[in-house]
Amino acid sequence: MSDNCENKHLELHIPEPEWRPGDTPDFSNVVIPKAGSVLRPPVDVDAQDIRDLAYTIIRVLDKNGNAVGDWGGLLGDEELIAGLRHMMTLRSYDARMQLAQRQGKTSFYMQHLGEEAISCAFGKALNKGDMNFPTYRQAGLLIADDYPLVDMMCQTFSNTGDPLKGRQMPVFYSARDHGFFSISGNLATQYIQAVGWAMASAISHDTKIAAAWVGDGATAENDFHAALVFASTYRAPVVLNVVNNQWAISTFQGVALGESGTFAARGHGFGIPSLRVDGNDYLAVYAVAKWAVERARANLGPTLVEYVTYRAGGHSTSDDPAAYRPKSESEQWPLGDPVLRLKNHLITKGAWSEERHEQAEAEILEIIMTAQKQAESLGTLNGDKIPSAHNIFEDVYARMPAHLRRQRQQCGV
Amino acid sequence: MSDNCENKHLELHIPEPEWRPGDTPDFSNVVIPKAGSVLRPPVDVDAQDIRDLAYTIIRVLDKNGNAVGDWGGLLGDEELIAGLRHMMTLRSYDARMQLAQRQGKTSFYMQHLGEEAISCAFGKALNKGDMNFPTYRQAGLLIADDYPLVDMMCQTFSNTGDPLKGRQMPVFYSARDHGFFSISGNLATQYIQAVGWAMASAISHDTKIAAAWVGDGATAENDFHAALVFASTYRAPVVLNVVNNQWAISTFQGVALGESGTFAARGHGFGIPSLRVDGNDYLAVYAVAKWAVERARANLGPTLVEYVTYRAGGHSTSDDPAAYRPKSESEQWPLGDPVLRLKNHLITKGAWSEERHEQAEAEILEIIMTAQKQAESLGTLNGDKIPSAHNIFEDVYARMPAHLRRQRQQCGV
Amino acid sequence: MVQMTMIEAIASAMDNAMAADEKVIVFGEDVGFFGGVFRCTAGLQKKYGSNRCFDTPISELGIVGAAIGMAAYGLKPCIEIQFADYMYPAYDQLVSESARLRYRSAGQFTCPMVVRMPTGGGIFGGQTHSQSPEALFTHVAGLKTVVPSNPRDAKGLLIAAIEDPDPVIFLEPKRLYNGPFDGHHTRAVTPWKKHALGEVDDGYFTLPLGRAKIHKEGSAVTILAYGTMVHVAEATLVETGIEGEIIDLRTLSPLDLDTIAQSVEKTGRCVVVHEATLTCGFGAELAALVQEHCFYHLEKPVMRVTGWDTPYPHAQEWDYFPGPKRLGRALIETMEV
Amino acid sequence: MVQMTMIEAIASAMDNAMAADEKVIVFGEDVGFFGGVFRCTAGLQKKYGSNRCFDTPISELGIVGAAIGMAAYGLKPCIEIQFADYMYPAYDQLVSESARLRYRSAGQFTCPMVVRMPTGGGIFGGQTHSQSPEALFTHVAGLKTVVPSNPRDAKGLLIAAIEDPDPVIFLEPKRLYNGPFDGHHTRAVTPWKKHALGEVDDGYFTLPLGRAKIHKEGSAVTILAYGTMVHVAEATLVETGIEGEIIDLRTLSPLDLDTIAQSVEKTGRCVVVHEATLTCGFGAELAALVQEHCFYHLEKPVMRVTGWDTPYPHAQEWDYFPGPKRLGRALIETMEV
Ligand SMILES: Cc1ncc(C[n+]2csc(CCOP(=O)(O)OP(=O)(O)O)c2C)c(N)n1
Ligand SMILES: Cc1ncc(C[n+]2csc(CCOP(=O)(O)OP(=O)(O)O)c2C)c(N)n1
Ligand SMILES: [Mg+2]
Ligand SMILES: [Mg+2]
Repeated sequence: MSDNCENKHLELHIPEPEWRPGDTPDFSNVVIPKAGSVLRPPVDVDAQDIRDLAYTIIRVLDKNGNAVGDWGGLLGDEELIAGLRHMMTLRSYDARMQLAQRQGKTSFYMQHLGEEAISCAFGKALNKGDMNFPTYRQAGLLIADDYPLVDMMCQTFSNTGDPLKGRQMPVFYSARDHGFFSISGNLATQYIQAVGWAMASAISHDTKIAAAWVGDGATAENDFHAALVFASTYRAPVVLNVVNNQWAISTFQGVALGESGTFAARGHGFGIPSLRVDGNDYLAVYAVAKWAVERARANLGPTLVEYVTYRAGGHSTSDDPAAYRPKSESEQWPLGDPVLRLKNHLITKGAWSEERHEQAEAEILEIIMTAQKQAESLGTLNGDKIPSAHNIFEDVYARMPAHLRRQRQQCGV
Repeated sequence: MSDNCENKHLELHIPEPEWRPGDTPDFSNVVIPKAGSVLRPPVDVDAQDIRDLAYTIIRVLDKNGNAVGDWGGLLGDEELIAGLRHMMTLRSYDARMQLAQRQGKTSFYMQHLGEEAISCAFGKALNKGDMNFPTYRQAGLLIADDYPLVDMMCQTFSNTGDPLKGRQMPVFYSARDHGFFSISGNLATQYIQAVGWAMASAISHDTKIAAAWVGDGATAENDFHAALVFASTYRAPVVLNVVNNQWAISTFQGVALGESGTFAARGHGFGIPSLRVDGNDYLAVYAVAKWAVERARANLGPTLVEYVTYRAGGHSTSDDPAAYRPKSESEQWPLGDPVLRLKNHLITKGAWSEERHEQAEAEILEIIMTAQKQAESLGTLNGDKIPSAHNIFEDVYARMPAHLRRQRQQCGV
Repeated sequence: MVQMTMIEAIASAMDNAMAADEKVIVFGEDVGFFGGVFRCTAGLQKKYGSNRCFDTPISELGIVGAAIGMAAYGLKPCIEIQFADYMYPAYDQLVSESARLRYRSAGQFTCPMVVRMPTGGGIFGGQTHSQSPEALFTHVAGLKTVVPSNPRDAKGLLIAAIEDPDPVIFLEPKRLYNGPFDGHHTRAVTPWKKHALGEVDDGYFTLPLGRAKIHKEGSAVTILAYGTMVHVAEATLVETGIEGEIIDLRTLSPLDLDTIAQSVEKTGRCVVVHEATLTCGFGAELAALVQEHCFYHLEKPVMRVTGWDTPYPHAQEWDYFPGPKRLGRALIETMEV
Repeated sequence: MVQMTMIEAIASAMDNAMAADEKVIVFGEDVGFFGGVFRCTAGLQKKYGSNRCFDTPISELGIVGAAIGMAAYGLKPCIEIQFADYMYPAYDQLVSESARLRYRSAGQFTCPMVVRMPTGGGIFGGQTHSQSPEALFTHVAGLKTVVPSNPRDAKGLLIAAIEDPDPVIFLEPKRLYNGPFDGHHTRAVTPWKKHALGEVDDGYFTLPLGRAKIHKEGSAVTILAYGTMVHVAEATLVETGIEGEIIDLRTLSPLDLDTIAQSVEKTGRCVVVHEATLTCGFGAELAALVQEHCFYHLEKPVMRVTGWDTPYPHAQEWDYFPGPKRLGRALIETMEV
C-alpha cells in the first residue's frame, strides 16, 4: 500500500425525495412513455434482447381512453367490465374496512387505494391451481377470484367466522383454494418460497406456476436476492412481481432504488427478462402478466415485472402520510387513477356509461354492506365473539404434544 | 383465474458443468478477448455507458508476454518485480503450509494456487489506512503489504506467537495495521461490513476507502445483496470484488451464476459500474483495481470487479477435487498461470531472466524456511506450545463479566 | 427533571449521546425525516443532519452489517430494528459477527454498537409485532442484553449502552412506551407524564449495565421480572396482598446474579415471569440459576409464568399475555406451605 | 442388519425414504454429484437423478425458503445445511415461516420438511464449524428438534422426521459420524463398524420422535445427555465408577419429560451435559423442568456441564469441550451427601 494521501474528503450521499410536506410536487419532468409505444416481444425472447423493457413503461390506455399498441386487445368488453367491478369492489371494501377499524371493530387495516388494477388484473392471467405468494396489498387477487367477501371480513374482524381462527392480524389472508398463499407479516419472505413452489411444480412435471409479490421497499431484503438466484439457476416457472408504489411507509423509493434506474433492472444481473409496466392501467397489467405467465407455463423460466403505481393512501391505519409527503402528491401523480382510467376506456368504447357506473357503485356498496352485516353477526374484535382461546394451542403441530396439552389446561380451555 | 389446462409439463433445469472426472475438458469455444482490446473509460463514466465491460475480460498481457492497450503501463519494472516476488512468496508459503498441515502441525489449510495475482496486485492499489474485508483466499494482501510471514505462520499453527491467541482456525488472519479485516468463517458476511466501513469513512469526511471480497459461490448469500443495495443507495466509497475461480468446493460456478452471463453483471441492476478482468494477469488486476480505487477515492461511489481465474488446487486440505472435476481441467484453463505470465512479461521486457527467477525462488524458499523455523520454535497445534486456556475467556467482552470469571475458575486457568 | 414518556426518554438519550460524541450516529427504517414509526428518533435528523441520522433500505441485515463495519471503523452506531420480530434477517450478523469480532481478532477490531428494537405484545400486533426474542440474544456470548421498564431507566441505560465498548441489544417493551401497563388491558394506563418514574433528568446521565434493581421490597416471595412484567408483578402483588419482592433485572446479560440470590435466600420462594414462550426462554436460565445457587433456601420449586409455547395470536392476545391473573395463581401456589 | 457408520446410516435413511416416496427430495450445498462434504448424500443423485437430488447456490436462506415453498406445494424436502454454524442466514425462514405456516394458515398450508445439519465440536473446526445451536430451535414453537447419538437411531429417527407432517431440525453430531467419540481425544475411537449400535437394519424403519431412551440404567444419579455427550457420559461413569443412569434424549422438542422425571424421582440427583454455551442453553430448560417437576425428590441442585459462555476456540478445543473430566467432577459433587 502506498501512503499517498493528498485526497479530497469523502461525503456520504443520502437520497432525498424531491418534495416534503409544504412543497408543491411537480412531476412534469418525469418521462411517461406514450401508450402503445413499447413493442411486445415473443415470449421466448432472449433476456438480453429486451433490456430496454426494464427502463420504459409498458402502457395500453392512452389519455383519451383508447387502448393502443401491441399489448392491448386481449380482453373483451365483458371481461373488462368484470375487471372494473373487481377494482370498484376492492376500493369499496377497503373504504368500509378502513372505517370499521376507525370504529374499533378491528385493530388494523391496510388499503389498496390507487393500486387496485395490479392484483385485480394479475389474478385474471393465472389458471386454477397456480399459486400467488402475496403481500398485504394484493387482496384484488381474492376479489377477482370470487373469494367470499364475508370470509375476508371475518378474517379482518378476527371473529368466530375467521378462517384463520383469530390468529393473524387483519388482512393477512390465506386461501389455498383460491391460489392465495398465507401472508406473512415479515416482508419478502414469501418471495423465495414462491420460487420453491414453482420448482416443486417443475420437479413434479406439473403444469402449475407461481407468482411472487413484493413491494419496492422490500426488494432490499435478503429473500429477494435468494429468489432471483434460485429462479435464475433453476429456470423456475415463476412470475416475480415488484409493486413499486413509490413509498415504503415514510421512505421514498429512492432509498431502496439507489442508483439503479429501476427495480425491473435488478433482474438483468440474473439474466431474467424484466418488464416495467403502468400499474394503473388494467389492460397493460393484464397483458404483461399474461406474457410472463405464458413464459413460465412454457417452461421458459422466470420473468420480473415492476408495476409503476402510487400508494394514494396511508401505509396502514397506523400511518399518516401527511407527516412525510405533500398532501397533493397523490393527485399530481401522472399515471392517474386505475378505476377512472378503465371506466373512461369502457365509456369511450361505448361499453359503459356514467349511469351504469353509478349503478354499479351502488350495487357494490349494497353487496359489501350486506356482507359486512353478515360478518359482524359473527363478531368483531372489540366484541366477545372472537375465536376461542383453545385455538392458541392448535395447529402449532399436526398433533398437539404433551407440553402444549399441559399449557392448554393451565390456560383453562 | 381460468381453468385452461392444456399445457405441457414443466421440467426443472439443473445446471451441470461441462466436464466431470473422466471427461476431457476443452475450453476452445470459450471466447477470451484479446489483450488490450478493451478501452479504459474515465473514472467518472456513467455506469450505463460501460455495461459491456461486465461481459468482456479486461486483459493487458498478451500471449507473447507484452503489455498492450489502455490498461497497461501503470507499473515500472521494479514494481513488477516486487509483484512477481509477492506472488512467488505466496505460492511458496502455501506449499510449505499445505505440507505442514499434512505433517499434522495444524488442523487445516487453504491455498491460493492460480489466484495469486488478484490479492497481490490489488493490495498495491490501496493506500495506507484503507481497509480490506477479505475472504480466506486473499493472503496476498498481507504479503504485498509486508506483513511478517512469521506472524502468518504463528496464526496458522495456533501457537504461542499467534496474534489471534489460538482462537481462530488457520488462515483466518486479522491485521488491522495492514488494512486487513478479521476474516469470518461465515461466507460473505464481511461484504456488507465493508460497505458500512466505507460509509463511516464518508460520514467522517475521511479519505479512506474499503474493499470487499467474496467468491463466485458466495455471491448467492444475503450479504452480497445487502452490500449492493447499501453501496448503491449511499454511493459508498468501496470496491466490491468478486473472485470467480470457477468453483465453490465441488460446485461449478454455473450453479451460482444461473442465467446471468457474468457475476459482474449483477452490479448493473444497482447502477454500479461493473468490470470483468483477467484475474491471472497481474497488470490487468492492478489497472482495474487502481481505476476502481480512484473512483471510490474521488467520491464517485462503488465499483464491482469480477476477477476471472481458476482455483487450481483443492478447496482446502479437507478437499480432493479429483472427485468432482477432471484432473486436467486446471492445465487446460485458458488464462494461464499468473506467476508464469508476469515472469514471461518481465523476461520479454529484458527486466528479468530464468536465472534471476530461479535465484529468487531459492531466496524466497530460504526466507520462508527461516520464518517457519522461527514460527515452529513458538509451537505448532499438535505440540504443547499452544496459547493458554485463559484466552478462551478473554476478549469476549472488553471487561470480563462475573459469570465468565466464574467459568474461568472452573476451567482452572 | 422533566416528565417524559419512554419514547421521549429514549429520544433524549440519543439526543444527548449525539451531542456529546459526534461518533454516535443513528439509522434504520423510517428513523430519519419521519422520526421512526414509534417516534423514538423524532427530531434527530433535523438537529444533527442526515449525515448522522438517516433512513435505510428495508434490510435488517444491511442495517446491522453496515453498523458493524462502521463500529469497526470507529463510529458508534445506535441503530433501530423497527420491530424485534424483524431482527431475524440480521441474526447472522448479530451472532456470527458483532458478538465475536473482538474475540476472533484478539481485540484488533471491536464493535461498539447498540441495536434498539421494540419488543413484546399487548398491542394486538399478532405474531409479527409482538415477539420477545431476548433468549435468542442471551444465549450468545459476546452480546449484552438490556430491557428497561420505565423512562428513567430507559434513558440512563441507553446512554450507558451507547458508551459501552461492546454490542448491546436494547429491547424496548413497546407496551410501556406511554405508561406502566400492568396487564389490565381494559383499564386506562397512568401516563408516564403523571408517574414518578416518568421524571427524568433532561441531561446526560448513565445507569450501569449489569445491575438489577429492587423495584419493590418484600419478604414473602421473589419475583424476577423485566420490562412490562415489572408492572404486571406490581399489580399482582397489590391484588393478591402478597408481600413479594420484585426484582427488575434491567440487564439480562450480563446478569446480576448476586441481587437475585440475595433476595431468594431471604424469601425462599421464587417466581419468574416473562412474555416470551416458555421453553428455553430466559426464565429457564433464571430457574436453573436460582435452583443451583439457592437450592438449600428454596421452599418450593421456582415457577415460570410466561407466554405459551405457540406463536403469538392476534384475537386471543389476552389469553396469551401472562397477566396478573396467571401470575397471581402462580404466586399463591408458590406461597402454599 | 448391516454395520454402518452414522454417515452411511443417514445416507441409507434418505435412500429408503426416496425409494418409498417420490415426494422426498434432497438438496443443499455440494450434496449432489459430490455427495456432501461429509458424504451423507453419497449416491443419491446417481440413483434418483438430479431432479430429486441436486446442488444449490450458497444461500442457506434460499435452500430453506425454497424448501418451504416446495413443502407447501406437497413435496417433502430433506435439505442439508453444510454446518449448523451456517444456518443463521436461514434462521428467519425457519422461525418466522416454516414454524408458523400451519398455525397462521389454520392448517391450509403445511411444511413437512427436514433440515439436516452437522453440529458440535471436537474436530478443530473453530468457532464456525463447531457450534451446537439446538436451543435456538427448541425455543421456537412449531419446530421439532432431534439429535441422534448413534447410527441406528440416526436412521430410524431421520426416516421418522421425513415422514413427520411438520418441520424437523435434525442435528447430526459430526464427531460421531465415524464412531462413538467419548471425549478422550487422544484415544482412538472404536469405529461404528465394530460397535453394536452400528448394526442397522438395511431397510425402511422408523423410531418415534419425542421418546427418550435409557442408554444405561443406574440408580445413583441421572445424566441427561444427547448426541456426543451420551458417549462422554458413558465413559465418565466407567471412569468414576458411579452407578449413574444415562438418558439419551434423542428428541429435544417435543421432550420426553416422563422418562426424565421417572429417572430423577428414582435417583434424586441430576446432571445435565451439553456442548453448547451454558447461558440459555437447552440445559437451562432441562434444569428448570427437573427442579419444577421433581423438586421434592432432589437431594442436590441440578448441575449443568456445558461449553463455556464464549465462542468456540480453535487451539484450546479440549479446554472448551465438556469432556469426562469435567462431567466427572460434577457427578462427584452431585453425589456428595
Ligand atoms: C422484515 C421486515 N422488516 C420491516 C417490516 C416493517 N414494515 C412493514 S411494511 C414496511 C414497508 C414496506 O414497503 P414496500 O415494500 O414498498 O410495500 P408497500 O407497503 O409500499 O406496499 C415496513 C418497513 C416488516 N414487516 N418486515
Ligand atoms: C454461510 C456459509 N455457508 C457455507 C459455508 C461452507 N463453505 C465454505 S467455503 C465454501 C465455498 C465457497 O466458494 P466461493 O465463494 O466460490 O469461494 P472459493 O472457495 O472458491 O474461494 C462453502 C460452501 C460457509 N463457510 N459459510
Ligand atoms: Mg412501496
Ligand atoms: Mg469460487
